[in-house]
Amino acid sequence: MRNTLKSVILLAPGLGWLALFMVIPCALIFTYAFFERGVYGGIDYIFTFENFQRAADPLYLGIFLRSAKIAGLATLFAILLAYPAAYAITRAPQRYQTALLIFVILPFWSNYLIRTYAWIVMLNREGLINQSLIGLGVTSEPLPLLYNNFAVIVGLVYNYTPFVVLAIYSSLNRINRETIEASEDLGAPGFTTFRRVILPQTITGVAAGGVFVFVLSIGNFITPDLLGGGRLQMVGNLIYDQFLSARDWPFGAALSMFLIAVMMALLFTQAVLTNRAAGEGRAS
Amino acid sequence: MSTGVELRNIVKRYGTFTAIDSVSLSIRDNEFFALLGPSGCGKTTLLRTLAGFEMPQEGTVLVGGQDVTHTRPRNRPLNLMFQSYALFPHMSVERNVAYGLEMEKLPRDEIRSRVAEVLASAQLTQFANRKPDQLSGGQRQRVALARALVKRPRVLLLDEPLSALDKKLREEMQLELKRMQSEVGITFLIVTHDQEEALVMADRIAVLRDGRLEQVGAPQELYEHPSSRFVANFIGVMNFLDGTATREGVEVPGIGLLKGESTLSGPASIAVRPERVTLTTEAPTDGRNAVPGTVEDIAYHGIDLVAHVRAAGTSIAARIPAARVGEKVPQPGQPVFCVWEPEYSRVLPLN
Amino acid sequence: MTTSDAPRRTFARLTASTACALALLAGAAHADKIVISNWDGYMPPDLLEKFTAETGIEAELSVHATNEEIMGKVVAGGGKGYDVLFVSSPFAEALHNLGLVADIDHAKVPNVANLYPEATELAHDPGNAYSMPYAWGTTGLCYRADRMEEPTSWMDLLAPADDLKGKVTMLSTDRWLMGAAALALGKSLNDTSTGTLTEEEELLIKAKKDLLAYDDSTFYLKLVSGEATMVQAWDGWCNYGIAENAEIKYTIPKEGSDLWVDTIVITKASENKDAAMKFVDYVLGQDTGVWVASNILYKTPNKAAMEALDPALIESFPNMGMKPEELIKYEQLRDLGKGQKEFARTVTQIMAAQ
Amino acid sequence: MKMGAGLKLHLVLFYAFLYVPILVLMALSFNRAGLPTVWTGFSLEWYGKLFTADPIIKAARNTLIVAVISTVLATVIGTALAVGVETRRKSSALDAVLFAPMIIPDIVLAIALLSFYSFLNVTLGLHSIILSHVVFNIAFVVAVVRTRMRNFDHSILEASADLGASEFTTFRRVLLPAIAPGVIAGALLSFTLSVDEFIIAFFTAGPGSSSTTLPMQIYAMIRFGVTPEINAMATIVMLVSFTLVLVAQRADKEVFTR
Repeated sequence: MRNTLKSVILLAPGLGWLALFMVIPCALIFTYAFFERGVYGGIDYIFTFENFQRAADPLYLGIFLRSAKIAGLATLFAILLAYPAAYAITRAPQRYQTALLIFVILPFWSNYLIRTYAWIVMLNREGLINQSLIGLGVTSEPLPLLYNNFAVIVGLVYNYTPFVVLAIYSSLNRINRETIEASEDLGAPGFTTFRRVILPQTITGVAAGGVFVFVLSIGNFITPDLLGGGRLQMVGNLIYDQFLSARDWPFGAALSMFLIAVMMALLFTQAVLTNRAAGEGRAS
Repeated sequence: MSTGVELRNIVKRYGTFTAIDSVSLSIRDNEFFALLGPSGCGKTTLLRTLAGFEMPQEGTVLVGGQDVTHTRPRNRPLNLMFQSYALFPHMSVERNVAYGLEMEKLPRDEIRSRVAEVLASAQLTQFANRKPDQLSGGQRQRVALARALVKRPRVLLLDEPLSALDKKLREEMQLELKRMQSEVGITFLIVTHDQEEALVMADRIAVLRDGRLEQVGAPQELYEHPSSRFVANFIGVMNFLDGTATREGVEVPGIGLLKGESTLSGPASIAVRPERVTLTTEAPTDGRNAVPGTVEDIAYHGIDLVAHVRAAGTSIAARIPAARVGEKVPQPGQPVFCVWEPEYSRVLPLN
Repeated sequence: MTTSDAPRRTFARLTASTACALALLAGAAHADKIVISNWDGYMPPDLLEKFTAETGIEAELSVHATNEEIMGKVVAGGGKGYDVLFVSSPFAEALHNLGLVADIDHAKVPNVANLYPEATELAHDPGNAYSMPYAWGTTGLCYRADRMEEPTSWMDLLAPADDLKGKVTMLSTDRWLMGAAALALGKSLNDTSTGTLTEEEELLIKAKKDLLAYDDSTFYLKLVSGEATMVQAWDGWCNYGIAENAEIKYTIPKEGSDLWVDTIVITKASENKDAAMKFVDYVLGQDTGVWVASNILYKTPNKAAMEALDPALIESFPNMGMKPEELIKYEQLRDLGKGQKEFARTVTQIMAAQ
Repeated sequence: MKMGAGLKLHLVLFYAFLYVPILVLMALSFNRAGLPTVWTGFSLEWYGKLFTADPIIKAARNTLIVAVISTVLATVIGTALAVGVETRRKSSALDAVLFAPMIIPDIVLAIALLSFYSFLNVTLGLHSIILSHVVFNIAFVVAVVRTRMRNFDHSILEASADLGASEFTTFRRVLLPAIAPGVIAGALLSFTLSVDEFIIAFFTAGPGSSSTTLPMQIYAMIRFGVTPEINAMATIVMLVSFTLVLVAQRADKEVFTR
């Protein structure tokens, strides 16, 4: 009885909010997926599965896969960049750690569009990077750094890495230092200690940060729009275009449901793996 | 003596698993009582049921004669010292200790003086402003104890309070706890899997096995008169020889009748403590029990030696006090007789 | 006495502030205020102030980045809260077909007389029943005359010479992107037959390899900075580049152009239609027209205004001098209706091609 | 513990990666031509323009209002939700609902919310943006706080109850301080995301400039090429947040050293 009451008090505002401002509105939109696009862009209430059949078209599946690849690469680079940085911060003297963390997050209190735009300035033919490379004699012709997958990935990594640093830092920080010393004591070389002792204990932080980057990347449309030169479409752009350019809400809704299903599956896999890792941790 | 705590027919099930199987127990006021058993026997569950963190499916919990079965933990006149100590990491030692008194809404002055008093008696005064992570294990343990004791509960529940400490500190703390208990005059109920700890500290011990009560009694009673092979084995070391019980003792195949007081019949064991066994080179003729065998090895323990003798297809341990070592030290390989008075035999059911 | 008064005063203050808060929540439902949504910077910054000063009607500006955004918003919200929208003609047409825009009462917009006769016969809305043209023009090639010869054909963009590879951009808005291919192939801009779409698709996928980017917002800056040498551009927007660098020129390829028309519509949901019409009338006035054209550097279909323009302006921005009879011969983009689905798929195909 | 030379180098390069683009923008904000690519001389012109650009100032104010209120609401509601979820039996359905706001494409949520508000005849304005931002902010607060909750010793909650504290007191005096770093991190994350959010804000904003937020304004502006005022604004935003953080750190060392 009393536990139920406590649960209700804690859960009701949040779940109520999500029900009212997410579940109901989205349910409304998702029903459109079963109807036809009106001639001028509205909804014709004629029941159909056509939108789902269209979503299974190799064209759209291909975009899904490519988005997953780009988001995956962005995630990978973000982790590769963030992990050593987070690790270095945990090894810095205690009194500097907070400052170091704040400096990681500080740039992100400006604005996403501005930060993305900054990379246009950095990467274009006359930009700082090309100028420096030419100045150093690395290349004589400016390299095409902008308006391609590379630029998109750089943009995504730039915008999301700080959050990965925070996630990994907090999991590194919770490690019992003695387990590291124990490993060293048992004769493990530095990298082995990292691989077999530190990494497994921080894998939940890595997973949390990684999923964050992946999820925000795959649905992103501003970065591919600005840095990809409109050249490649990620699934975020595709859905955006269906709702706005093509004014095909039913098809947009069908694509969204598909994307959500894929990501849900992904998140559950992560949750299961994390729980298993945590379970092993407890058992040992 | 009045009854401090009484448990009546407590049953606690998790799904199909029965953690506590109809346990009844009464603990007297000012008693130092131990719940002893191997891990997973349900002793912690029983303790948490008393504290109010577990709700039993059946049974009644009485404290000082009052039914508290459905009382919230915070309203029970008992306090729990957690195995992990559960110190609030963000509060200083002083704040941790004051917390419970603040919950009672006591005047600030009283809180201050009671905290100071308990910190002084736990020798923690100099650490009052430290955070738990700046303390050693022993200090943390004392903070946890002080935090519970400052509330002056009717009963203090201790969940494996010494398990995180090293052996020497543990032994010191055992005596310390015992002293403190007699000083403050509070009922202590301790949960432990360490039989030595229970024997040293407790006035009475309840041995639990698979959610059932095996035996309750004073340490000496449990040691000298275990009611089951499980209790005999769990407390101290015991030699067993299996056979068939008769009125005079136990018929052991290949050896014959070993005498002892017996109320059983059918398959049974005859048990004897190693310190009751003496080794002789010749068979006794005075009616004492004797089992022939060969010395396997001798272990030196400082205050005594333990000889393991292979006899009747099993191994019999015999303790030889160091004071007697000078006379005749048996050598490995030497044929000997394990000899004891029939009054030290215990006849126990096989299982 | 003072003590007994105090609570009452507090109470009065509380009710007053609650009422204020409620009024805030209820939003600005003033009777005499209109809300206009336009592209940022697409009308002179003090236009609204002047309008209010002249008519006493309060007006507020809301900005949208693209036709698509404001369209999505108006469709989802029924246009509530907006009185006047600036959108391109195919979108005006779709809004009309969806029943979201109001008919314009010409009696309340006397300045409609200022329009060129050609501007009252536009294909999407002959007679200006529901939309008034605000600006119009062509889509062509904007290029750096100091770095290349004048381009003559759309194929110069779609299959650029070697030294132009990677230095050209096309508009990313789908209709104009496809339009370049349609014009190059001699097809109608509104043809959504499968054969045409396939041809256009092949041509554009091939062209994609040589592009720097698809860009419909910063292409003129790419010319100024030298990143690009030639871009597909709306004439008025090319003028922003010309203003920065006189070596930038605008030309219409021999295959022609579309006639794009940015229009003003009044939402059906508007609660102040009379005020909205007054605003439309105000924008169509001669003085306003002159001042719009010379500030945003787009041609307006406002005859009275265009004829009163400073000739120096036309000299600096030659495309400002194009005559309506030249413009009207180009085909207008129309809402694609049923053809939109297939069209959208083709665009996706092109965008997704590697 | 010591930091190896390799790690140190990585950290330096990492900060360079984070800051060089922003420093370049800052430098450009003083560029007379205002062009992103060519330096044409020092000028404060763009700062002048920025401070006289009414819409930008107004939009910045609106953004701050939205971000602060939605962060406060989401932090309170989200923390309660995280605690509620973590102290009861695991439920996949519940997890799915909590993940959902993070993975529903912005545009879908945006159009869904606008359709919903318009169906209910809700007047749009800053309040409708706030209501909408709370949705995804809750999800991120919950995610961060739950991670924190999974790694702390739950017996301290029982200890508190055992010592006589009510559930509310336990929540306020033991649980909340113990998960405070998670709550603060969640709040910072929501604030950051809310300040940046554009699509949902655009669709749920009321008509007119009274509910235009900065990202909406910037997005509309960069369609015409980035105007150099934006560089100036980025510079100011950076300097302001930098100062705020320094002041806050001085004022309350506790919060940051915990």
